[in-house]
Amino acid sequence: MAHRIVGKPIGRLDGIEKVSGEARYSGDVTLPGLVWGKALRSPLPHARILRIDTSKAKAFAGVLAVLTARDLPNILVGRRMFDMPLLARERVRFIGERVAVVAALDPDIAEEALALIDVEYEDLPAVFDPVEAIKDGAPILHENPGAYDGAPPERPHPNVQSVLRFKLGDVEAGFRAADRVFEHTFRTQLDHQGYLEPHAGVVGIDEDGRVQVWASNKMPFRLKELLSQALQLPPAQIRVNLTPIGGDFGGKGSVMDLPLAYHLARATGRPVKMVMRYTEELMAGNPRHPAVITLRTGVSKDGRIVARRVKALFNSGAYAAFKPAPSVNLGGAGMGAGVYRIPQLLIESFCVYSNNIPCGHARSPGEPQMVFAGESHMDMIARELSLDPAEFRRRNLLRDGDLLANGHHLEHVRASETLEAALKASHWSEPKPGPWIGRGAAMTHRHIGVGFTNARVRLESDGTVTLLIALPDTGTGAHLVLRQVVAEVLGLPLDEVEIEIATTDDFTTDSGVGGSRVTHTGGRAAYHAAEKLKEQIQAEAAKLGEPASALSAIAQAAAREGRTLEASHFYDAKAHGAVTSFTAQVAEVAVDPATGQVTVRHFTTAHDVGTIINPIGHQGQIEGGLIQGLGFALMEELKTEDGQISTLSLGDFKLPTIQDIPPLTTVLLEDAVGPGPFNAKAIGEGSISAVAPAIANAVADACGVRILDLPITAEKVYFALRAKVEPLVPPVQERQS
Amino acid sequence: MNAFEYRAPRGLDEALAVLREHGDDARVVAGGTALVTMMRQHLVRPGCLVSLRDVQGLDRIEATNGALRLGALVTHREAEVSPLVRERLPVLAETFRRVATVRIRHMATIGGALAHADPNQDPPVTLLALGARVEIRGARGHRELPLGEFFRDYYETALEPGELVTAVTVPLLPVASGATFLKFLPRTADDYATVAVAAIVTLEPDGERCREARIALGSVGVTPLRGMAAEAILSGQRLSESLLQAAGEAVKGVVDPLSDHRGSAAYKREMTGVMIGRALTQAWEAARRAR
Amino acid sequence: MGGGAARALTFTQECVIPVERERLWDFLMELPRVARCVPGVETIEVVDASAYRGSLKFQVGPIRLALQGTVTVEERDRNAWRARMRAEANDRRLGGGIRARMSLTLAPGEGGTRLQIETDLAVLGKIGEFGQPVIKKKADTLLAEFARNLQSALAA
Amino acid sequence: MTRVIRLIVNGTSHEMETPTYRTLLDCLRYDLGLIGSKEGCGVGVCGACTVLLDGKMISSCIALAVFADGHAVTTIEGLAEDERLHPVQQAFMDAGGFQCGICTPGQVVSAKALLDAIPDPSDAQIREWMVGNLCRCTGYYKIVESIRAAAERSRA
Repeated sequence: MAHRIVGKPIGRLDGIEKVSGEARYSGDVTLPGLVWGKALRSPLPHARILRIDTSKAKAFAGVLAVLTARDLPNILVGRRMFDMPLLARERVRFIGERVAVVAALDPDIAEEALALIDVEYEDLPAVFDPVEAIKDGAPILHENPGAYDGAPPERPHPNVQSVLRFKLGDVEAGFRAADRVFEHTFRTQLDHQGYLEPHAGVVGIDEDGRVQVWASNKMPFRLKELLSQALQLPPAQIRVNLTPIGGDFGGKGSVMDLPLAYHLARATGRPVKMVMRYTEELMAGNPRHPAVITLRTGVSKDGRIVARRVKALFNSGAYAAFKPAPSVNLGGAGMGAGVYRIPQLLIESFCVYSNNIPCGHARSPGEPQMVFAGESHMDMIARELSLDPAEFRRRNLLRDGDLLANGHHLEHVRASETLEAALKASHWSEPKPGPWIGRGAAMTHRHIGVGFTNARVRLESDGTVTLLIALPDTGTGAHLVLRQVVAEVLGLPLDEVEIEIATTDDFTTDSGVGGSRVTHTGGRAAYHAAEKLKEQIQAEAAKLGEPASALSAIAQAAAREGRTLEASHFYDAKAHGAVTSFTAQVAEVAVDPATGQVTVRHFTTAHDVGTIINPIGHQGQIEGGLIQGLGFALMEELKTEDGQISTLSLGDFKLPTIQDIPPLTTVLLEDAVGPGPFNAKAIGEGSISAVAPAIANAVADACGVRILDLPITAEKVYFALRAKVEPLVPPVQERQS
Repeated sequence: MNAFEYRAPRGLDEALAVLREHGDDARVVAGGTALVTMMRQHLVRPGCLVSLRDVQGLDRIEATNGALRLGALVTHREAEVSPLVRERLPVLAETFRRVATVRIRHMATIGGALAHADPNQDPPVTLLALGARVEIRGARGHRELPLGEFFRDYYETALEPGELVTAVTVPLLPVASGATFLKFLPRTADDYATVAVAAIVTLEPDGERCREARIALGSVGVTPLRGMAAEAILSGQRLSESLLQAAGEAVKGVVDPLSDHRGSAAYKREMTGVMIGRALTQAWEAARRAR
Repeated sequence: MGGGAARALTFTQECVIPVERERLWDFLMELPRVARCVPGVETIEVVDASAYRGSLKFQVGPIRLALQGTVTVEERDRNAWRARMRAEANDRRLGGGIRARMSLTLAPGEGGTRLQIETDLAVLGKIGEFGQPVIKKKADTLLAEFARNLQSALAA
Repeated sequence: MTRVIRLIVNGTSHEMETPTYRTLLDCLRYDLGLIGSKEGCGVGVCGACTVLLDGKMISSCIALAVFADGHAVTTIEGLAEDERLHPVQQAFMDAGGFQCGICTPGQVVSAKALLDAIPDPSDAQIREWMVGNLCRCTGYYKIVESIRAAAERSRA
């Protein structure tokens, strides 16, 4: 069906404040008397705190307050499992854990004061590698994790935070029936989300004693709940004010420094701003979990997968606090099944405590790790079976009615169409342009997110319409999408629909941004609210004998009777539907045999999408996610040595630059059935996960070298190439835990 | 950052006087890209910061007999785009072009880069191969040092307390010479080099045999290094795979890299050999064309 | 996995001191005297039989460390000719510090006694944020110089 | 220690007393309330703090405010002319050259400086000039498009 506004390539009208520098992010918020908070962090991965002397810091000119755990209530915080103290109490468990906090007149004074705090530690034995952490006799991080609020019951080892299982059929029977069985183990690195806005927040207590919060947080209502728990205040006493967020990618959903800012505000009687330095982000943010993943797959003679067992160890670091899922695990573990029909399946995912930085959610949590392992494994099996990797995939792709690992059954499956589209666009079957050049394919799929959103639309007296929404702007362009939806429904030009950003006072709840949810839940909430308003308008028009298009006349007539035409809708999508979005990607790489350097010559990405509401924003999500996937594949790594991260600036932890992006071909298979407004699907997390395996498979195709651990550095490829001809070579750089 | 006194003298003598006055407690700053960053990290805490930014006469690029003279306050960007440098020493302009990003090149000065003596920087490599000399002013007057004697250790130079770099003089290439700078960047385009090499080849009149080769290596030791052994192997020889192999092996013998985020010591050693082979090939071809 | 503070790589220095094992042992067991052989040591005072307090200055280019801390002798095994000590020092102004575990072993060697010093160094906090590899390299050279000073001190 | 400095910011002269340790970025943001320039990496790598000093783009997070004493500074707030967006700003909106917007002021200021220097840049020139401006949202493709479009618009 043809739309007026939906599907039109409309630029970022919502961004005038952003291009003009007027947009106020949390770190830009200022209030009268505002002071700065800074945290002192542990230099040791595991130690007992014997003594903290803050007297010198307190005496430093310009310092207003210095707090340690002693000055705070003994509260544990988290997003789902509550195991992290506000400030370290008696014991630190990772390098970068907060042990004290200072409020001062400016950030430099606050940082100077930190150096004046004396802390005496006593080392404790530490453990860093997840495999070591769950052995008998490993140092224990938390004496009784089962006692923490939100802790899942199953705990095979005290250093296990959570276990997540996906089971179909009888996997052992499956292996017995298999003609051949293949097993490979993969490792992925610690990686930061890379948003350029470090965590920032301002907390003030207003004259009514209400706690006013401005924070780089994408879930304002959940934040309000979490703060109410952390601060022991009734929710009504907290107001979260929405600000634009300078990049999220999964990382901006916790309370982070806000409780400390609150206690400093209490101690100083002033509003307090806390902004992490980027070094602190890299040392103590909540980065993507590193993983050790073993896949064991049984196949039949004719190249069909009959059974698969997957074991994933996610190195979660010192606390589980940053994981929001009820499982306190990573849903991405389910992608151990890939995009394939696997009758007998067992996936077990363990999140493990260690004396490292606590990890959290990052764009499609757990999936880039699992898809790298799974799609590399698929190519390695295809090679063993002397099958074209594309053909091996074809024979095993999901079809209508098949089950996902989580038991959901699928409809409208377009896995094979998506694969064929990517193969065609990438000239898969054509000869390669030269030696040391290879092609690799990889696939994944991503659910369309669920959750709940409130929307309210109001007819203004000038005939324009305002959409009130409490979804923060993380940059995806969702606000523009929602305006397009409302304008489409009401038959208005786009510039007659405005967005008004709500606070947590305006609605009762909202699941916020994340999980490829907003176009679906926000879009449907806005759609239905607009439909309701449309009915009111038509009724009013009939009463007045005016055409329904005479909006200002209708609004003014209602106003004269003291009424405002307004409609709200609460949309709540509980369970995932039977539809997901498939992705197929092909990388063409060149390997320099003398250096091992990998150059991506061309990248093809194909997506099974629904109705595209804003093509520019949609393509932006694909491109942004894809380049994050490229960084994950080739260069990004938070290097740790015994819990100490050594890449503590963007000079050492490298993100892709504008000179590092490959030529790109995008293929969109539109007009699928989607649960969003106008049949929309989701795209935000569709392009990141298959990039690394596509590149790894292309490297193997180009030079016969299989890299099992990310990132695929030139050095790893170089020494692996050398190892093929010479048995004795220096080891590839020591693996990071 | 800590609180400090800021002084911005307008003349060199005044600057030297301020340095004398504050002694060990003073730090010299020009572009600030290295020092201010370290001050922000609380690694350097000067009592007094002496800025050369307003000192007159240190920002010129001039041709002296057979050489180019670049004042200490010339920025990397100015050296990169200077018509004089591009025409007389294109390899030097190209080297500056490879440093970090345009924004940083607008800030960082040549004098600052030399005094900072970070062995991972690019320009010192090419300057070393070109046989540059550093001009130094101090209380006891003026002195000059070959760059090879100027760098002493990580971030350590031959500068005495109270001394300043005022300029660097770079001899032009002899006839029938070609020069190449290669920066190996296996990660991102804006990274520090994993290995950086500069090679200069000067040919005999026959246009075939190498009269003289000069090789310098960056990011593979505590200072930029000369590949003298390799230079000796090359002189008098014709270009051949085996010759490049031998030169590569020779440079691997002199490097002493650190393992870091840009590669293990073993990998950097291997890559030095590869890069020098490529640089020599390019320099050799350039030398042929230059005849 | 590894105990305690974040570890750096372990350095090993070896040198032959032209004196017999007993004499070298007795010398080494008197820390204040040994300390004078450590480049940059400014003060060293006795706390008790096995603990000492001292300060050391150490420079990496523009970065000047003024470390204050303690050295504790954890093991004196004259039968095995092995001693183990632990040094902890912080730089107040920079906000960071170092931890070192050193193990000294004495064995008969060509024309004297072979002294082996194994050091396990950790660089913490702010200091650790600045090029770890560089500081390790520096510490390595410092220990080598210590071994040389020891030689000359005993040769005298 | 403080110092009285004079900055000409977006054409307006400001005289103020500022601590010597104040970065130009903090001076713009906190002393002058120009919050458009952002601090990302804090070490001159990411470009979110890019401003023009006497027309040349620099990292204001590693420049001291005193460095700019008596000089002209152009920030993102100084690009639009009486409510009319600069062609680069308009192009970033039309082509979707930003998402979260935190790097955008730096991107736009750098792109403006590029077009001032090279009115009709090739894609290679765009990429070389913009390499110091990191963006985590867009994957850069639409930033290249935006700058290309701005160049065309400026020529028209």
